[in-house]
Amino acid sequence: MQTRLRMVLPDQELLKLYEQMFLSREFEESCAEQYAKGHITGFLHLYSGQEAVAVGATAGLHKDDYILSAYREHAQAIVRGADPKRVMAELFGKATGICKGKGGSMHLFDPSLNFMGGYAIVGGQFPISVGLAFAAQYRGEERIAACFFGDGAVNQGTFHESLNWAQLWHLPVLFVCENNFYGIGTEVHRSSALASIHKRTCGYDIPSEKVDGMDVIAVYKAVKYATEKVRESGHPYFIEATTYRFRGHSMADPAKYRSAAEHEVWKARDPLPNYARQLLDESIATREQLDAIETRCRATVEAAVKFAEESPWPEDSTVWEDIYV
Amino acid sequence: MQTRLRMVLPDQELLKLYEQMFLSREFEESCAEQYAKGHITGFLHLYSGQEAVAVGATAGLHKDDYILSAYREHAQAIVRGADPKRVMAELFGKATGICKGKGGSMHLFDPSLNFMGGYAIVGGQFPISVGLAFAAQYRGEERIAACFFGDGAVNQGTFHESLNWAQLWHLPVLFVCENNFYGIGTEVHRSSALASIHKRTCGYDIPSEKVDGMDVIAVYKAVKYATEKVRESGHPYFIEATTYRFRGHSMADPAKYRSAAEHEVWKARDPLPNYARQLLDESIATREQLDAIETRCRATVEAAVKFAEESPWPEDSTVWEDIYV
Amino acid sequence: MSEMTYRDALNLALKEEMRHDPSVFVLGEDVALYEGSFKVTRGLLAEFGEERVRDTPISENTIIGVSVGAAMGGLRPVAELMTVNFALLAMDQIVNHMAKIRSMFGGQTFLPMTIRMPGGGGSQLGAQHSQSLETYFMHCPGMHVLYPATPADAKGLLKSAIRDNNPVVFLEHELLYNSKGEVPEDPEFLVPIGKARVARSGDQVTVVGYGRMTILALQAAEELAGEGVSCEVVDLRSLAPLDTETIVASVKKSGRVVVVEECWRTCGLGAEIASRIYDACFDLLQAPVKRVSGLDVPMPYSRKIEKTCIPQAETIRQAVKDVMSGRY
Amino acid sequence: MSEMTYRDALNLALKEEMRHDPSVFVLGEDVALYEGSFKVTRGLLAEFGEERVRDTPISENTIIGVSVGAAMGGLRPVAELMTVNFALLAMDQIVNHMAKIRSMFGGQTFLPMTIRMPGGGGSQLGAQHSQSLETYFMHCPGMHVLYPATPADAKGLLKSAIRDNNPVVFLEHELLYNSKGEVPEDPEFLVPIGKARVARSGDQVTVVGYGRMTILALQAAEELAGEGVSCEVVDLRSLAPLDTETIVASVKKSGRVVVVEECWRTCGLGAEIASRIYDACFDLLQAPVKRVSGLDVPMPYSRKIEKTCIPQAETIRQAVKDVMSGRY
Ligand SMILES: Cc1ncc(C[n+]2csc(CCOP(=O)(O)OP(=O)(O)O)c2C)c(N)n1
Ligand SMILES: Cc1ncc(C[n+]2csc(CCOP(=O)(O)OP(=O)(O)O)c2C)c(N)n1
Ligand SMILES: [Mg+2]
Ligand SMILES: [Mg+2]
Repeated sequence: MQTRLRMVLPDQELLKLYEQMFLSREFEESCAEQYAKGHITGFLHLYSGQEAVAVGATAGLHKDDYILSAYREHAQAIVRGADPKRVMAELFGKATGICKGKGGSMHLFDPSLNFMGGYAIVGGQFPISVGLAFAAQYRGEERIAACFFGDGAVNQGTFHESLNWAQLWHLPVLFVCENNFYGIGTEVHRSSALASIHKRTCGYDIPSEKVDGMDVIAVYKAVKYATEKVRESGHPYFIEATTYRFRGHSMADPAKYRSAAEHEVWKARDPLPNYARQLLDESIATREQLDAIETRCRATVEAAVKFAEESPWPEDSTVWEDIYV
Repeated sequence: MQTRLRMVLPDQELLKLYEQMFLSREFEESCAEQYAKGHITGFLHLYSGQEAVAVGATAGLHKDDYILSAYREHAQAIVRGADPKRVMAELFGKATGICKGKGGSMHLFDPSLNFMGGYAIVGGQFPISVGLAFAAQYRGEERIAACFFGDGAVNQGTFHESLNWAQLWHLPVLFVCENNFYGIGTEVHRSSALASIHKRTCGYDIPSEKVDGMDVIAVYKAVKYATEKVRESGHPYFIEATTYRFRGHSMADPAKYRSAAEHEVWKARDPLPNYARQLLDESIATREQLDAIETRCRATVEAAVKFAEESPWPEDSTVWEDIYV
Repeated sequence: MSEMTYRDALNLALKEEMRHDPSVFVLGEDVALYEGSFKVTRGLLAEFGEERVRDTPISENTIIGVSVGAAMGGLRPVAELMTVNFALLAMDQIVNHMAKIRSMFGGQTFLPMTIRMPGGGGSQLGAQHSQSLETYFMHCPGMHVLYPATPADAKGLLKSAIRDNNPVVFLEHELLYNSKGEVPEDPEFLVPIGKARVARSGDQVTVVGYGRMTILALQAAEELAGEGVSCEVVDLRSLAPLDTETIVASVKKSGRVVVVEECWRTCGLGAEIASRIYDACFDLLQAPVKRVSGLDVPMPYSRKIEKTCIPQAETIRQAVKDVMSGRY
Repeated sequence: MSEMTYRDALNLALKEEMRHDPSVFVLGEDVALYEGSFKVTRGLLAEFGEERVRDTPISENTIIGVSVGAAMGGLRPVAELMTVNFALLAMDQIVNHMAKIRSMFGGQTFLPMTIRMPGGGGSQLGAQHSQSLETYFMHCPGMHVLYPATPADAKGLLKSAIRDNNPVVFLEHELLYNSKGEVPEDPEFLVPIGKARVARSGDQVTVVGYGRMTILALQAAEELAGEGVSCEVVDLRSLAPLDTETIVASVKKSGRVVVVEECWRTCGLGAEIASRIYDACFDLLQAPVKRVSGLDVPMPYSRKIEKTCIPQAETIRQAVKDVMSGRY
């Protein structure tokens, strides 16, 4: 049962969600091209298919809430406001990159946006999120730390240690599991004894809920509700958003472990066309308006690529910089 | 409501439980003396008060089931059949010790008894127990790995990783939490978000149960039932035995964080006199029989001390031995 | 002999040892169905089945702890950590448990287990995925540490590791997987643990390397030969135990040494090797031992600057020239 | 100046810094109510309350991860790991995160955090509780590593660590807690990070030590003075950054060196120091640098044999004599 969109957000906001999802998708697909061309190197994990999670969740958070994620975090950074130019330049390894070319695809960071990083160690961001939430509480700030992670990450020791800790210390952490059903090639029921991930919080008394991660409005509403709970109670909350990545784990993965049939089912649930249809059906946008948004996004991504291409490489001497204060 | 003892075990077995508990207590109290005299050095964690757990649980296990524990494991080793002489010699650091003086109080080990070790890293024994259970299953052996640990250990990442793994791989692991309500000076509700520890297995779908760890028969019955379940299903099982240590965490700890009142309540539940009373009440033993048992235990411990005292120190050259095969 | 890649040589070693001994089993993240992140375990699930080729949850400390327990229980686990960087999540089981259990329990048990770990830098993976942690393992007594440079050694050393009754940390370089070489077909071909290999003979400078550093050292030596400088390249292969004898024999001949290490310079294994050389050859050395090392920095992502942080054939060549000319 | 123990000096440093800066807070297992396993945090809970003195669950990796996050969020965490051995459970957060975050995020953040870790051997705690892991921290760039030998340095260095904007690993020796010395009362007394201290002047042999090894080196030097041998004892204090200059200046005077390290010998910090000395003083050295090291074994429990595995004043004295007599 779908909500009528206008009951949830004003038109402009609803359109912004579409724009963010579209921009994310465009950005990722452009990354794939640039990787094929050899402009982007290293590991590249794309977000295509999961856009509704980052976009819906970010919309449900306040601007001064912290966001942390894993290595599949381009969209999360961009939706939070990171300049696509500087993100693309980072992926190219250029000096103008958001981390000066030191981080790459897996390590975006922008503290001015309270985007506190992409982490490449599965489970590494759990305790760091708890620490940021603690700092906020200690300093009397009204911030939440929103910690994004995958279904594969829930079996790391840090998951357990951090959930226990967050609840024990009454810290404002919002845990968001992006359950795309696979950790690389391992399906969730082959790595988790209890495959229904949101139920795993029972051992910590942390309230949790499952939401359709292909529905941007559902994610938005769930996160908004959850953050209200967190702000009210000062306790953590846990959301499992079920979703799907349309591509392999990284550019190196042809994803042979998934059936075409499974892929088709999820493709039919692609959040972009589905949400576009909703916007049209409820007359929130005309096709022309959506076209304009899409054109704008494409231009943004093209400009990002151009910027990255034309940017200078970092100097060799920079390897010694920014290690110590 | 107490069971009539004879419905549970034959008289000889019931008396053996008493003897094991008494021997454990005697052994520990003797260790305290030897520590005061400077014969035992390092960290010394005594088991006095918790005897019903090791004794009841060991009685419920088969001889070829593996047992692993933490650093408070003298009683567990001795009840399993380790020679008190060689255990005491180990604590003295003598060449005749059960680990040739290399291990000390925290690292008893006797593979001939399937006593697979005392571990001094809180949580270290979890995955090792899972691995032993896997080896048993792989080799088609009908063994369970019984893993003992404290209430403080349940917040380590390995707890989570191992419970998930044991259930996911359907391994015969019996987890036994000896909840003595304190990890050093930290009371369980100050370290665990969900202080009712056996409930923490809900996140792994592992069946669990709480048992009175001051009642040797209750522990025996719970473990016997649990091991039947494990053998039947091949899945893990979890027991929380509530108990109390009458001494500080180690010899260095005066345990000022506990009230005298609390201590009194638990002292009244001391498994030794209580079980003795049951044996007498149900006419399973006479006072004389119990006296004889007690005398025998005292003699055993005295002999152990004498043996340890008279044993030679290890040669310096042994430090290079037994590292590589 | 047949030509194959380093990856295929490792794969063959695994298959042969699994055929040879039913107590050998393989576990790790995505090693079964996915056939390994670097495809080293390709075909194993098909041949040996689910019981012996096991995908695990993402729980590195427990992967090692389970291996420790399984080894104590009579099996020969071959664990794969997807990359060496994740060994940092398992240092408790590696250092506090695996390396100590035999000794602290008075020799009453032993752990015939192997941990395979791909690693090294140069693939633009950033600071958390580009580490060379060989020194961490060498520093801790109680385990062997191997690092093959060639397909033949990859096969022969991995087989020796699996058959060895001690815990072995087996390091593989991600950039070597596609490198090719002749590999003996004999299923009893084993490379002994603890023996370095003189990969190239020469008498003016000794260059000590391991893993990918050996390959770079050989490239440098080849170029230097053209310039009239004769290098002996010693490929350590076994980092622990370290074959000091072979190194010293070479230095006694040459009197000059360059040690190449991919890891961070400070407290890297190069310092150890240098110290052992000084101890044995103090009066013979014509110049200080020169270390060519990974820079003491978290690895940057950008390929432009990443290159600066990792020894290159050119850096080694320059170092040899420095040592020859007495520049230091 | 007032005389106090190493323990009390650390305690005073914590109190002063907590008074000085409200963003400083302390966390760790049993640091609050129990006042620390070694009582270094005595009185903190009473003075600063539950918000700033926090007992944690037994979750070492998360203790460090929470500190990393808190530091990024504007606080100055001072974490205690009950002993350095448990740092092995936290290597992921220490090495993969703490040491890399500033660099891999392009310098956009910094981590003003300190991790205190009691450690060292000699208390009959067995293999899992007697490690000296200083080399692990030194090897990894991105953090400072401090190890005081005296109460004054304990206070002055801990204060500097807490005020420093870089992550600092602060090592304390369990056998030094009760040692006494004069400590400046000035709450602005700071010992600079990165500066070694000449703990005793002499000109025949340089003995380099740190932590408890400095104390043993001084004992040996005292005895040797009676035998007519003049030792200069350099107390490193700061292992990273390492004050190569002070070491080299001393060696230039003496021409002979003994380096004392409590850690395992192979790939221990002694090799690094030796290598740096060779690099700087190759032509001046009268004898190879002698390393006196912890033995490459898991520490045995029994006090009889444990002693064999740890450098003693007597071992150092003998090493100095060896270096003097050219025996090596
Ligand atoms: C500690 C650690 N172990 C293993 C890896 C390798 N690895 C990278 S991503 C991944 C799977 C993670 O799956 P999930 O958490 O579901 O995230 P997704 O990729 O689906 O977004 C693994 C095993 C890693 N980066 N870090
Ligand atoms: C990894 C690790 N962290 C900390 C310690 C120090 N330590 C020893 S025992 C202990 C408390 C454990 O409490 P619990 O598990 O309840 O066992 P109990 O002592 O009550 O038997 C702690 C924190 C340790 N040995 N290992
Ligand atoms: Mg996933
Ligand atoms: Mg307890």
